[in-house]
Amino acid sequence: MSKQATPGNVATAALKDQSQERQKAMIAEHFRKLAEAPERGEKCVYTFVPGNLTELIDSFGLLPVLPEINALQSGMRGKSRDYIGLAEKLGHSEDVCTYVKCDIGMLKSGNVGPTGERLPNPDLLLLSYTGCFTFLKWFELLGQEYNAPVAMLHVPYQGDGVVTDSMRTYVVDQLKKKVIPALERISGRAYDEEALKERLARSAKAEEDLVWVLESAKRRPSPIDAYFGGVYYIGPIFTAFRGTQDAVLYYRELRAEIEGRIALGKGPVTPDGEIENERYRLVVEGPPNWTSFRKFWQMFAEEGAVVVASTYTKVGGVYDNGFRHDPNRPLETLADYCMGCYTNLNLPTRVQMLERYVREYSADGFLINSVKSCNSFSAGQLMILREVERRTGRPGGFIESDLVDPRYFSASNIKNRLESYFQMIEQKRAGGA
Amino acid sequence: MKIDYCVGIDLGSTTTKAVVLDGERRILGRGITNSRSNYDVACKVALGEALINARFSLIDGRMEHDGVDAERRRELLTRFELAFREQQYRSQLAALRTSLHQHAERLAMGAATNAALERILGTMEQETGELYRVGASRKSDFFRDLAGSRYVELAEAIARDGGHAFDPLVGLFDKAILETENSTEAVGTFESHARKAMVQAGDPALQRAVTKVLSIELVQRLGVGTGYGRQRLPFPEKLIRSEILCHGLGAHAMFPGTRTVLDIGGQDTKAIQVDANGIVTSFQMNDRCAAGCGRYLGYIADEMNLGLHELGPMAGKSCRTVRINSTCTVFAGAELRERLSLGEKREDILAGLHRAIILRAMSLLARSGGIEDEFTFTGGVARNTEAVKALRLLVKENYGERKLNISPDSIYTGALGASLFAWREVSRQEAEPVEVPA
Amino acid sequence: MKTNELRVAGIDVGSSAIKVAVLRDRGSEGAELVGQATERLRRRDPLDVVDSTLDAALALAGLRRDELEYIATTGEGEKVECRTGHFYGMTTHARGGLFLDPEVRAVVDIGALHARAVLMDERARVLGHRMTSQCASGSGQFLENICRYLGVTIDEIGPLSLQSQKPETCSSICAVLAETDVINMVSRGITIPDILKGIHLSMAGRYLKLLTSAGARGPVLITGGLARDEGLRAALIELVGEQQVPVEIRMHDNSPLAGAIGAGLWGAFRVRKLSSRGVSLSGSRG
Amino acid sequence: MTGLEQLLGRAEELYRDLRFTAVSEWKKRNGGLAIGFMPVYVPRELLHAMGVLPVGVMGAGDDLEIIRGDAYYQSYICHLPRSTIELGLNGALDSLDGMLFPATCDVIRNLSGMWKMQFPEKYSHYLDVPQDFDANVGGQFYRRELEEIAEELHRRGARKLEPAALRKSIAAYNENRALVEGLYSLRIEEPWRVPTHELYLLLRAGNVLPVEEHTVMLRDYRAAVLADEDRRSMDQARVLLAGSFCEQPPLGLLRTLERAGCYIVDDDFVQVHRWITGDVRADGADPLADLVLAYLKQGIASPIRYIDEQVKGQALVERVERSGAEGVIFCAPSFCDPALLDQPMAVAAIERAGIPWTSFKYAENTGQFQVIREQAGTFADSIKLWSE
Ligand SMILES: Nc1ncnc2c1ncn2[C@@H]1O[C@H](COP(=O)(O)OP(=O)(O)O)[C@@H](O)[C@H]1O
Ligand SMILES: Nc1ncnc2c1ncn2[C@@H]1O[C@H](COP(=O)(O)OP(=O)(O)O)[C@@H](O)[C@H]1O
Ligand code: SF4
Ligand code: SF4
Ligand code: SF4
Repeated sequence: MSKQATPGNVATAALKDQSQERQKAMIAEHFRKLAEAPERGEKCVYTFVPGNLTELIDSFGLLPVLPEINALQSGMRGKSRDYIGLAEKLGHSEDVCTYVKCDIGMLKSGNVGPTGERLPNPDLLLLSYTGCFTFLKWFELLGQEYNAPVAMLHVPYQGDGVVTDSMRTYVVDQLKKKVIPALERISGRAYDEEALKERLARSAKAEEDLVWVLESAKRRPSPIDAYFGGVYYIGPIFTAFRGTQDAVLYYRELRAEIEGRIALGKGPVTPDGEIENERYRLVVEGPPNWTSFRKFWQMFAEEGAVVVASTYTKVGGVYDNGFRHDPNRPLETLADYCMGCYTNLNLPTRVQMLERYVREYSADGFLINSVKSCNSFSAGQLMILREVERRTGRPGGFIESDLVDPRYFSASNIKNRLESYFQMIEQKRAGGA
Repeated sequence: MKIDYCVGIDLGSTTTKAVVLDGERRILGRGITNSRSNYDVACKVALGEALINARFSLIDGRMEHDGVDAERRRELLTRFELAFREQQYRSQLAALRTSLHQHAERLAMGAATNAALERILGTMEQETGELYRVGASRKSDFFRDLAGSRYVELAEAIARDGGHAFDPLVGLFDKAILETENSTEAVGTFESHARKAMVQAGDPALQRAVTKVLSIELVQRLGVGTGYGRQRLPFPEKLIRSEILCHGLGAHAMFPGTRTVLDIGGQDTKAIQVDANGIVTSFQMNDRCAAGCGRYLGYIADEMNLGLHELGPMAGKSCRTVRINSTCTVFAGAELRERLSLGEKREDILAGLHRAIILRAMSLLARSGGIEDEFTFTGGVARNTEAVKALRLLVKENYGERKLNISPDSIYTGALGASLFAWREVSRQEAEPVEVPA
Repeated sequence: MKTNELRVAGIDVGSSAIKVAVLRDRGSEGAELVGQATERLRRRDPLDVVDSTLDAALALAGLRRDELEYIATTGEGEKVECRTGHFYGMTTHARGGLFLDPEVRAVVDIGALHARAVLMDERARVLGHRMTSQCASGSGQFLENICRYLGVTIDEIGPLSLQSQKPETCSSICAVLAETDVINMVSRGITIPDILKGIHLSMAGRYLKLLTSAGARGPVLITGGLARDEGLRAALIELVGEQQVPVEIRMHDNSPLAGAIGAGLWGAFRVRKLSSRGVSLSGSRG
Repeated sequence: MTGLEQLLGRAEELYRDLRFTAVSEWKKRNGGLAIGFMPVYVPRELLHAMGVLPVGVMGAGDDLEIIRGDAYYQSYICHLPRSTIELGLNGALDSLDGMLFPATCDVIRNLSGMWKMQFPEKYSHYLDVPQDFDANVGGQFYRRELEEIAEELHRRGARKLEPAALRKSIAAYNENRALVEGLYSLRIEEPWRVPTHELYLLLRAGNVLPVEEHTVMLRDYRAAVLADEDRRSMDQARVLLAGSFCEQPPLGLLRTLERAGCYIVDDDFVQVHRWITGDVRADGADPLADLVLAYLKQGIASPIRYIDEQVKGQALVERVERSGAEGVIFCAPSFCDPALLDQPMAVAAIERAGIPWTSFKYAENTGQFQVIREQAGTFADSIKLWSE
């Protein structure tokens, strides 16, 4: 595995916790399995992070590949500029989501994954289309590239802020009539509900610990950074591991470590050392930038700014409102999970969630990182900003960048805005006192 | 005698502004110069100009103290200032001449070029007196613009007569002006110009006051910097403040009732909301596209061969505003030509351009939280009457009656804010003297 | 006059200059450029400059206006009164490019405000093209502005850029913000050649992207005003090598005239085509 | 003034009227609800059957100055939602009793939530049309979705949804659709008779007029152009314009294309008129089921629909053949994800078929057309110079 290949590595530069070692090993193992899959005759399913059906896929003995994660990793490894450039040369518009272009560029450059090993071609494209219309196009594109079958799972949007029976029935119907048969076809195995249930039970356990970890940020000082650090914590739940024993162990370990930090009254660990003086507590909305992830984090850490809650860490599932995978209603619970992911919530619900975070996590303010790529996140964020500001009375900040397109990360511009924002909070405090 | 002051410097993309504040937080002087590639020099020149301005007001004060009546003071001071500026101009022109000849020599351009240069410079020198006659109008206060436009005109005339090719002459100027404006020596010193100007003005009361003021020592306590080139400002990091905060605080100091501030500078537009204490509560800036900022007007002025301050009045003559949707700065010239060729009138197009700029600003304002009472318009573009007119109209249409503050000194708002921060820093350091910055 | 010969003029009304080409066209036996003139606009009304430029070119060709069979305009030339017909920019640059260098199957036309990559076949039929958008970043005008800041004349840009040792990348997408970037660079002590080369490289990157996304291969001719800029050409060639793009960048002394030449040639083409159908164009001139 | 001029004048007036006076007048006369809908498709028949006036809201074109709309959207989001918000905020949509936001893209989806927050007193609903086209799966879901909407509208004062009324409405829209289709066919045969900027205005009129009135307008227009002796054929290139299905190009752009030498012989404008191909069954026992089925089985290929097991772009190639277009112009709004993500696949299909194409982007308020004119002109030149 190359040096900066995984998120795990960045964090361990400062402190090698056991949980991080475990995560690293899990990821390495997964990519090794993927690389070997063609030889060993193992089949793999490409699918998306929000609303991913990892437990179901795993119960068929199939391996998941998540193109979003590959794109993110390409961004972190400094490859995305070339990949995106290549895709644009091939006729993809400058205006559209760079995850897609990054993935297409990677595919056209030999499909070498984050660990330097070649990724297997998909045997099935599971288009679990949750929270983002771009997914649709993405897999239509991949479908043409690989000539692979596509299984469509249309996950209805919570347009009115609720999940209705009709919506649930629709998803379960599709699972039964479309998705499961497709998985059966390519795996050659029959659907095994018991196997699924076992995995769902393990998911619930891991989810319990994950929520505990994320909520530990309610303390002062917060022992974790729930955004920059948070993206590492959600890794195993997001990606290929939910429902595995590895994930259960990872979160148990992580929880123990955080408990240790709390006992010592310590703040979060960053790549540049520990934050000793928590000066600003922030809630962040929107995905981070991956191409300058470390620089981006630094801009916060240097100022003693700690993110105590973030919405991005909920795109792979919102658990802190009580939802857990329920082995007793296997398909229904999968449906509820899919429909409950953050980007599948309507804007009023997103505002409520942010408002709650600002209050429950005693934040000094909240900040939006608006990414050019993602309309699903970004369209409406300016209104979210004003609404949350109005409801909480805490100052909001707004910065713009992109997920993996380095052309849209202007360090000086972001720093300028962040500095002004922090100085504003500071001034407001001084004025208020 | 000795006066302590703090200075705030706003290094903008177009202009560099300095405000000098005494211990009572009173404005002693303001200075402005065009920004240039040598940031150090830009700051020094702006500060120098502010100190000159400070001394002018001290001279005025002195004369008042000596019992000279207001009418006479105004007259004397105008004469003195013009004479002073004339001296400054001559000194810069001399530096420019040297530089031009050096470049011509280096490029081995030959005798014809030298002759052409002398024709141009000779004329310019001759005209200097007229340029600074009482009541004469000037295109700009910056040497670069003043000398530049005249030089180009004269070069064009020479080219028309077949005396010398145009492009190389302009090329020489572009090189020489860079050198001239990046040297602090070229402007000369206050004292030497003042002494000459004092003699030129030839009035005993004035001479007494000038001599007196020349003996006053102005002592800088601290300087705080802000502005576009903030990452590279010649100030220690601790003494740099964000532009947003400076504009907020500056506007508050000028108009304590201000709640919303709009600043349109050369390359950026900022909409800022402040509370009753001048504390910024939210702000918005234009993103990575500079469309619709002040520089846009600069291009237009160049294209029409007008001075910046002539744009507004010309647009003011329009009775039919043309709709313009694109404000890409670089396309400004092309858009203008296209519209002209479609038969639209210059003033109507100009009115449309101004409205387009303000429309963009309205979006940012809306984004930052709307327009509250009172509303202050700052930055260079606030000097443009047509921009102000368009703003008034749109504010009224969309937000109803709002008190709109505009000061002739609005371009100094950021620098004023910075100078206030400088005094705050002085007080802070006095409170905890251990933390003196390096 | 040879029987099969047509005398035509092409007028390229650009945003920064008027370019005129006068040609003698002998159909399948080829054509010859017999007169040309370029006049920078310098803020004058283009229509005022057209006449004098056309006359200058005609004088060189030893022809009178009424001896011309076709006056073709291109660029912003739709309003030129003396025209017989108008052709659009990419059509004419393709034709002009092919005339100047019969081996090329693509041109990249770089003018004051826009850049475009045009693909064609062996008869100069346009097969595809890509153009820069409404944003003026990376155009000739942009380069001119930067030069004013640097105290460099247009003709010096190329030679200076060639001297660069360590080009400085220019990050701004926007041409206006780039001005500040450039000032910033000067303040950091970056040399003028390095700045210019940096800008050339970033411009070249854009143009190359246009070319590759249009699908260009083989020899490509630079046309338009910026073809005069050797620094830009060098940067393009350098990037082509670096990115291993399968094109070969070429230049011709008359590249800036390509639009005018192409317009003239298409004019002759139309005359022949129409006369083969028995249509005469005489009298259609204003 | 001739009848044709009058008719077109009326259509243009409706198009330019950003305050939707036609809608408030209709309400004064009829007293029913008026419900706005965003592009691309809603089942207008259902609304009509309940006495509701469906009103297509397609942004605000190039006439409206955006003052507050930009406060809701970053620069890298298309223009349509900001002008729609602007219309909402300046009271232009006050005559509407609610809004439907069909599942088109993430922008419109999120706009539905913004609408709820901004105008809490009004009905606003995200219409989640299925991407599963199985009658027993997606069909069931869609039916429940429509029933819910009908119930909610009834609660808010609309007539109850009755099968008989629905059947009549289906018939009314069938007739209207056939007339639209007829004009499209006429344009294919004789493009000089039906200039696109006129046809476009007629389509837009259908956004605000009750279907019966619109049908009359279409019929009158057809008769008038067929009788117009002054319309003559010119030497222009025939092109298909693809990608403008949501945010609409400004009228100036269409005129620019026509002036630059193009006959537009097929397009994607105001697609709600053409979304369903052919007739919806109007005499079935369960007309709601027929409406759902038409959506599932008779819908056109569009970037906003998931295309199952078909070669992407094939439908476009077929349209080119049907319309006799000599080339395709991809003309999409800037930042329009569905259109722009689809484009490479469509281009691939077009290229495989050897059809020339070009592309550019616009915003509904684009004011400068030089670049577009150059491109379209060159495209038309290349087709024209080498025709025969
Ligand atoms: N006298 C004037 N009359 C009209 N406009 C002016 C005048 N002086 C400056 N401006 C405008 O102000 C802009 C510069 O504003 P400024 O606030 O100095 O910008 P920056 O801080 O970016 O240097 C110029 O681009 C010009 O449009
Ligand atoms: N020697 C040169 N080096 C660099 N740029 C040049 C040179 N000569 C001309 N140019 C540039 O070429 C541009 C004009 O190109 P042209 O194709 O004539 O444009 P247009 O047709 O729009 O007028 C100008 O912007 C000018 O700066
Ligand atoms: S648009 Fe957003 S959610 Fe969709 S693929 Fe791109 S980044 Fe992911
Ligand atoms: S060049 Fe024009 S459109 Fe492009 S970013 Fe700059 S100001 Fe904006
Ligand atoms: S124009 Fe495109 S991106 Fe914008 S709302 Fe319509 S479909 Fe969505």
